[in-house]
Amino acid sequence: GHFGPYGGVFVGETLVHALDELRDAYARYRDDPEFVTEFEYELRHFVGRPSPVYHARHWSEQIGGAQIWFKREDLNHTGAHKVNNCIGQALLARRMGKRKVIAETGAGQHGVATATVAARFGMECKVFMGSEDVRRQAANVYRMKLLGAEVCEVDSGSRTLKDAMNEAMRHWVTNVEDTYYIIGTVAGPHPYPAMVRDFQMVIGCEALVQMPEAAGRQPDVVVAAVGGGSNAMGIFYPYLTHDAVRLVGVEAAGDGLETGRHAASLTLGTPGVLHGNRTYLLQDVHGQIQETHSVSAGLDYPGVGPEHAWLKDVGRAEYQTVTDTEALAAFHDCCRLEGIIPALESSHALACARRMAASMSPDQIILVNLSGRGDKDIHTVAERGGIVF
Amino acid sequence: GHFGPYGGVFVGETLVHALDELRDAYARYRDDPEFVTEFEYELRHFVGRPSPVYHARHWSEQIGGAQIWFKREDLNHTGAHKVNNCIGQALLARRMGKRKVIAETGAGQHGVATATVAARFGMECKVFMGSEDVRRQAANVYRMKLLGAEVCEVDSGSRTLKDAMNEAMRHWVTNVEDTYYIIGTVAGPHPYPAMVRDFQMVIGCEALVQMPEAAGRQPDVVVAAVGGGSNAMGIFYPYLTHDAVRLVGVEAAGDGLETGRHAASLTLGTPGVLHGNRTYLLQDVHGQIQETHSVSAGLDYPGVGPEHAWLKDVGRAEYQTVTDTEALAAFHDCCRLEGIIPALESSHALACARRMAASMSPDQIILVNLSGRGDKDIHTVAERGGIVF
Amino acid sequence: MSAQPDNRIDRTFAALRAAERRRAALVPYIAAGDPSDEATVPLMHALVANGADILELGVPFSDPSADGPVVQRATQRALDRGMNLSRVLELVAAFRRDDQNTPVVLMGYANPIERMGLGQFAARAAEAGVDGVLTVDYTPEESADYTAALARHGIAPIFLLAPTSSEQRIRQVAALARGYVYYVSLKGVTGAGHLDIDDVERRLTAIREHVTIPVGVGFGIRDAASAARIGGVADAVVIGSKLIETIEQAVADAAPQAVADKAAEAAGAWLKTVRDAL
Amino acid sequence: MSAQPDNRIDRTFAALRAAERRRAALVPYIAAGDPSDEATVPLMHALVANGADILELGVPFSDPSADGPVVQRATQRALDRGMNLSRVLELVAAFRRDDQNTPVVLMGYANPIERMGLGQFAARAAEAGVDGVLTVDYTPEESADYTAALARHGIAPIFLLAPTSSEQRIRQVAALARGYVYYVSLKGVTGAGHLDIDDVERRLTAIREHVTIPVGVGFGIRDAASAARIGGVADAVVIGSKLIETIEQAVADAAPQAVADKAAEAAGAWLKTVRDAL
Repeated sequence: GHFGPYGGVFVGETLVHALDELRDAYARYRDDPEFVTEFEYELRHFVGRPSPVYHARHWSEQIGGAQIWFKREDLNHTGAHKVNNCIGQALLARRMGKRKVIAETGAGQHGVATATVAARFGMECKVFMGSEDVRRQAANVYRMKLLGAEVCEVDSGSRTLKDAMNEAMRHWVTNVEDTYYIIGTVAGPHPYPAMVRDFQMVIGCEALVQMPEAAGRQPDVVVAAVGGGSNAMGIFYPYLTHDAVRLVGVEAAGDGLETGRHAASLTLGTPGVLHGNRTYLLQDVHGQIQETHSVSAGLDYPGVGPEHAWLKDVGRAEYQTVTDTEALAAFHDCCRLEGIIPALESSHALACARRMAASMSPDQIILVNLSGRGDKDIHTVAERGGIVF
Repeated sequence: GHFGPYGGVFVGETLVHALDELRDAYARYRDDPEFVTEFEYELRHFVGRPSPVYHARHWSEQIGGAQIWFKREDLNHTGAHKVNNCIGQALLARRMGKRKVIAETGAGQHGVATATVAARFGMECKVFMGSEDVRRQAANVYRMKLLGAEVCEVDSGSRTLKDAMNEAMRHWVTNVEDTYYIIGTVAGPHPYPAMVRDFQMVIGCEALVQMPEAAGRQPDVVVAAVGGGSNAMGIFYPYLTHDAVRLVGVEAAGDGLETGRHAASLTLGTPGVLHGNRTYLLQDVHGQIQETHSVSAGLDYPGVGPEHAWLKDVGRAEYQTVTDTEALAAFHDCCRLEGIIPALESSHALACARRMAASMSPDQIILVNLSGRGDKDIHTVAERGGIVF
Repeated sequence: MSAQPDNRIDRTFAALRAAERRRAALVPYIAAGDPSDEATVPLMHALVANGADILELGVPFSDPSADGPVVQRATQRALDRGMNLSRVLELVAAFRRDDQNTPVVLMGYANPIERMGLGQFAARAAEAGVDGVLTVDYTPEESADYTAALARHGIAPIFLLAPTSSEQRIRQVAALARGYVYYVSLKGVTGAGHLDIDDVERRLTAIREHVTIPVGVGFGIRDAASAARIGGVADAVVIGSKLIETIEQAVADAAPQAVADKAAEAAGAWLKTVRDAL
Repeated sequence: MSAQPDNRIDRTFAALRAAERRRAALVPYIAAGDPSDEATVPLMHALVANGADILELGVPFSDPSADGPVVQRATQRALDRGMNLSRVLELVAAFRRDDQNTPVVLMGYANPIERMGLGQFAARAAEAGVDGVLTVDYTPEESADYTAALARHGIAPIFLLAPTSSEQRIRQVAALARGYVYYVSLKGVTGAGHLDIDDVERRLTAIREHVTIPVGVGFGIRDAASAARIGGVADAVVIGSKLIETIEQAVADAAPQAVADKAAEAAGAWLKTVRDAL
């Protein structure tokens, strides 16, 4: 359950048994042919996989450097990579005899993905969400309700993601016999980080096959945004053994690293323990977790998956940062030059790719994990531009 | 250019030359291997085709009759079948040397799809939209602008779709030398109805291959919603020669056929001439086109593609109707039981499938064209439920 | 088959050709029922009194996609007051009670005509005293039944030609058209476009290689001067949008009972300035 | 390795065991810095004066995911006023100036401790007079460095056990834990759960097969009666949420300068009722 010094199981004793159960179940089913077949069937028929790779020719030409390709996770059912993992965990929960799933959500994306798979598999679903987020993300709240999920408003603390996570954890402890907690990223106590990565690595496995077919060879660089880090681990993992491929994770620099208003845990954080694992954290001198900032709700997280922490330390992946402003510029480029509205999370990866491409040659290739579509973000972008609707 | 007595070219002389040009260009390129290859490449890498077929097992079990399958056009880039056609026409426009495209839009879906492909291919794009619709569909207006399109507000008449169409037509006449008009459905003057059908028939061609693979055989019934009718023609056309497969188009009965507030042109309309072709129309005794009503903006059209008119007359396809209330019930079923939020257009097809499935046997198969996702419709559904956000 | 010899349109053009000082026919367009049902017949008479040679009467249609904003506004106002094809025919009949000579041409869209039925429409139109019909969206290809029905009742089918019309197209129209042919700008919605008189003249020359009946021109005419320039090259000058705007302005603040008089007076006065310039 | 013989926790339990009338230890929990920094030490003394045998002092953490709403509110208030681990140690040292006997146990999360550094923390805690530490999210598997550091300074690592803890788990904890073991309900966030005394007794029996040090129980205790029932089966009774609520109510309308006194008075009075029932 460790990645070098990172990862592990840092939870109260009340959750240990549930995590043991989960670890055993996952070990049993991860290579079970029937499980794998069912997972792959759902990815194909429900999610719409494989997602294609796409040559952003127009944009690449404009930049005048490396060729930029996208891995189109935005085309997945529910609009992002999140659903891959939710399906895997829901199938596992079913095999474990759990008829109820819970999840926490900030902007609502993981909540919608969880509600979606719960509906698909006929499971009861509760999604914990801070009451402040409920107010700000009314459309996603309504989506979850349409999908039959109960949205549990959390009124404690700052009434946002962190409090929703705490509350989900509490609910899980109290109902652990019949309830499965679907964590949405490669964080949390073991086995979550490895399991979520495994469910997401279909992204990289597909790319490994698709890039030689579509582009003639593997990319020189693979770029992905990192909040918790599941889309990045999903595309990085199958490339880890391809030494010639540079792996670049992109953290949110928010208003700028120098302002303190950012979410760059790998770049400026220090190791610590949060949400069940040891990893890089943004924390103060007293070990209190700091508030983060990013225009992208999905990157607005003070920790990061422990495997990224390890990949950083051993140097197999490198981590760069992109400010809100740079991400928004890439967002607009992608809309106008490629006809794809990218998620603000993915826009961070795009901005980094643009920066790198400019100093590379036109026969080189950068593959960006376009982890999600940006329809969910257009209100945020509009607000930034002074537009209200 | 005719389907029996329907179709044809009913336009002012000022458009005749442009339509001749278009007809010739389409005749030249439709079977051109390079054109076909490029079209298919875009469908694969940009749109994300093939879209899967999906067994709605949960819902089928609950109904207890035929097995319902979905053709998942909701997974396409931009969220509906519309984009297939827009790509085909944009590629054609490029070959015709036209660097500008225009379109009209009501709820904004065809406008977004057109703006999307225009961005993709670096074309200038104007989308005509009634000022009343601009107000109601602010999010889609903003999407189009993000994609670089100019949204032209139309202040005449009822300030909705019809007026936007008139204005687009006028703009085309005035700028026909360098401008291509992307019509979004299987209506309009020849060659549009046949051409749009051809660009959409990838839906049915894929299903013909996928159903035997996934379900073991072809469906007994294919069901699709009909507004203008492009998603229905797209899935019907390849099945026309499969005599054993019943083809069912579903029109919007709105508040109920008896109320007069509906959009059932094939069911209650009479032949006439509108928007460049002869077809079934909802019109008064004086030949004025009537206002229509449907909870689904995409079905809220007083005409219908001329090929549907012909299929109805010759009996190869049958046309049923579904009320707003029935469509909404199917919408909610699909959300809650399958984890898929369907477009309200598609929900009409779903409701019809449910009705038919109930009296069929569990070893029979109904294939529904799930033409689009319903994220665009959740505000409408919420409003109906008395929820505002 | 040629139009019947006693068709008023043919007689009008013949008279103009035979006149000592040849001039183009003046063809004003108004929307039937605008500014009001009652105003239409007086307005028609006023136009004739002030020099109109032929009257074009717009038949309101709910979806006038070939019309510019001014004509659309006019036909929409008429529609809103309940105007329809049957009533237009009644208005023509009413006009005919006092005017047996001035040709009346209906201008509109196919659907109201089809709804009435081609045969019934042609019969009723002839009975009312209609002389020609210009149906914007009947292309020659789709016109066989339509022209046959009109011919049976001696009504001239009038067709459009545009700058983009091919020679083949001109021939096709030449074979079908009766009365006159209406040449429109490519900027071809009503009321739009700017006037390039040399270009118009070149086009008319090309058209006249095949079309033996008169050719009218109907765009870019905003005043007496432009009417005169067009009149120098065309057989007929059609005036629509500017006339409608004149009427609009005249009745803008009028009391209901004064509308018909004000419209007739203003339209007549303005038309006279055009006629005087021809 | 066993805890150093002079550990105050061991001495406290030894004294209770040796008493004529054996009773369970009373272990109140308060959050350091709540209701205020200045109130904490007086509050600790008041609790001791009213019968507390061991004091549990909560170390505020920004993400207290194992705490129920009452404890979370209390630690959040403390955080908002700037409480942190260093300051908690200073409070313990201040308490020790007047009380050399009552054991003090810190209860909190791993991250503030890791941030200070395990070695430094253990040294400073020992110097301040801390006797035991319960770190909620240090599982036995992840505790090697932590327990070694505490052991070097004679501080007892206190661990949790739950109804779902396996026999293997109980053995694992038995091998590591010093001072006492804290048995919590599966409804295991602080302040939650209802009391099934027979079930608790069965669990304690199973735990005691492997755990030789005292076993405390800390949930479902809302009043003197429930404390007495738990005290009948457990070696220690931990009381947290109800005590914090009592303090909250006492200081709700208090003037700032009166907060410390009101908190100490109310907490002491309530704790006395519990102690009297044991």
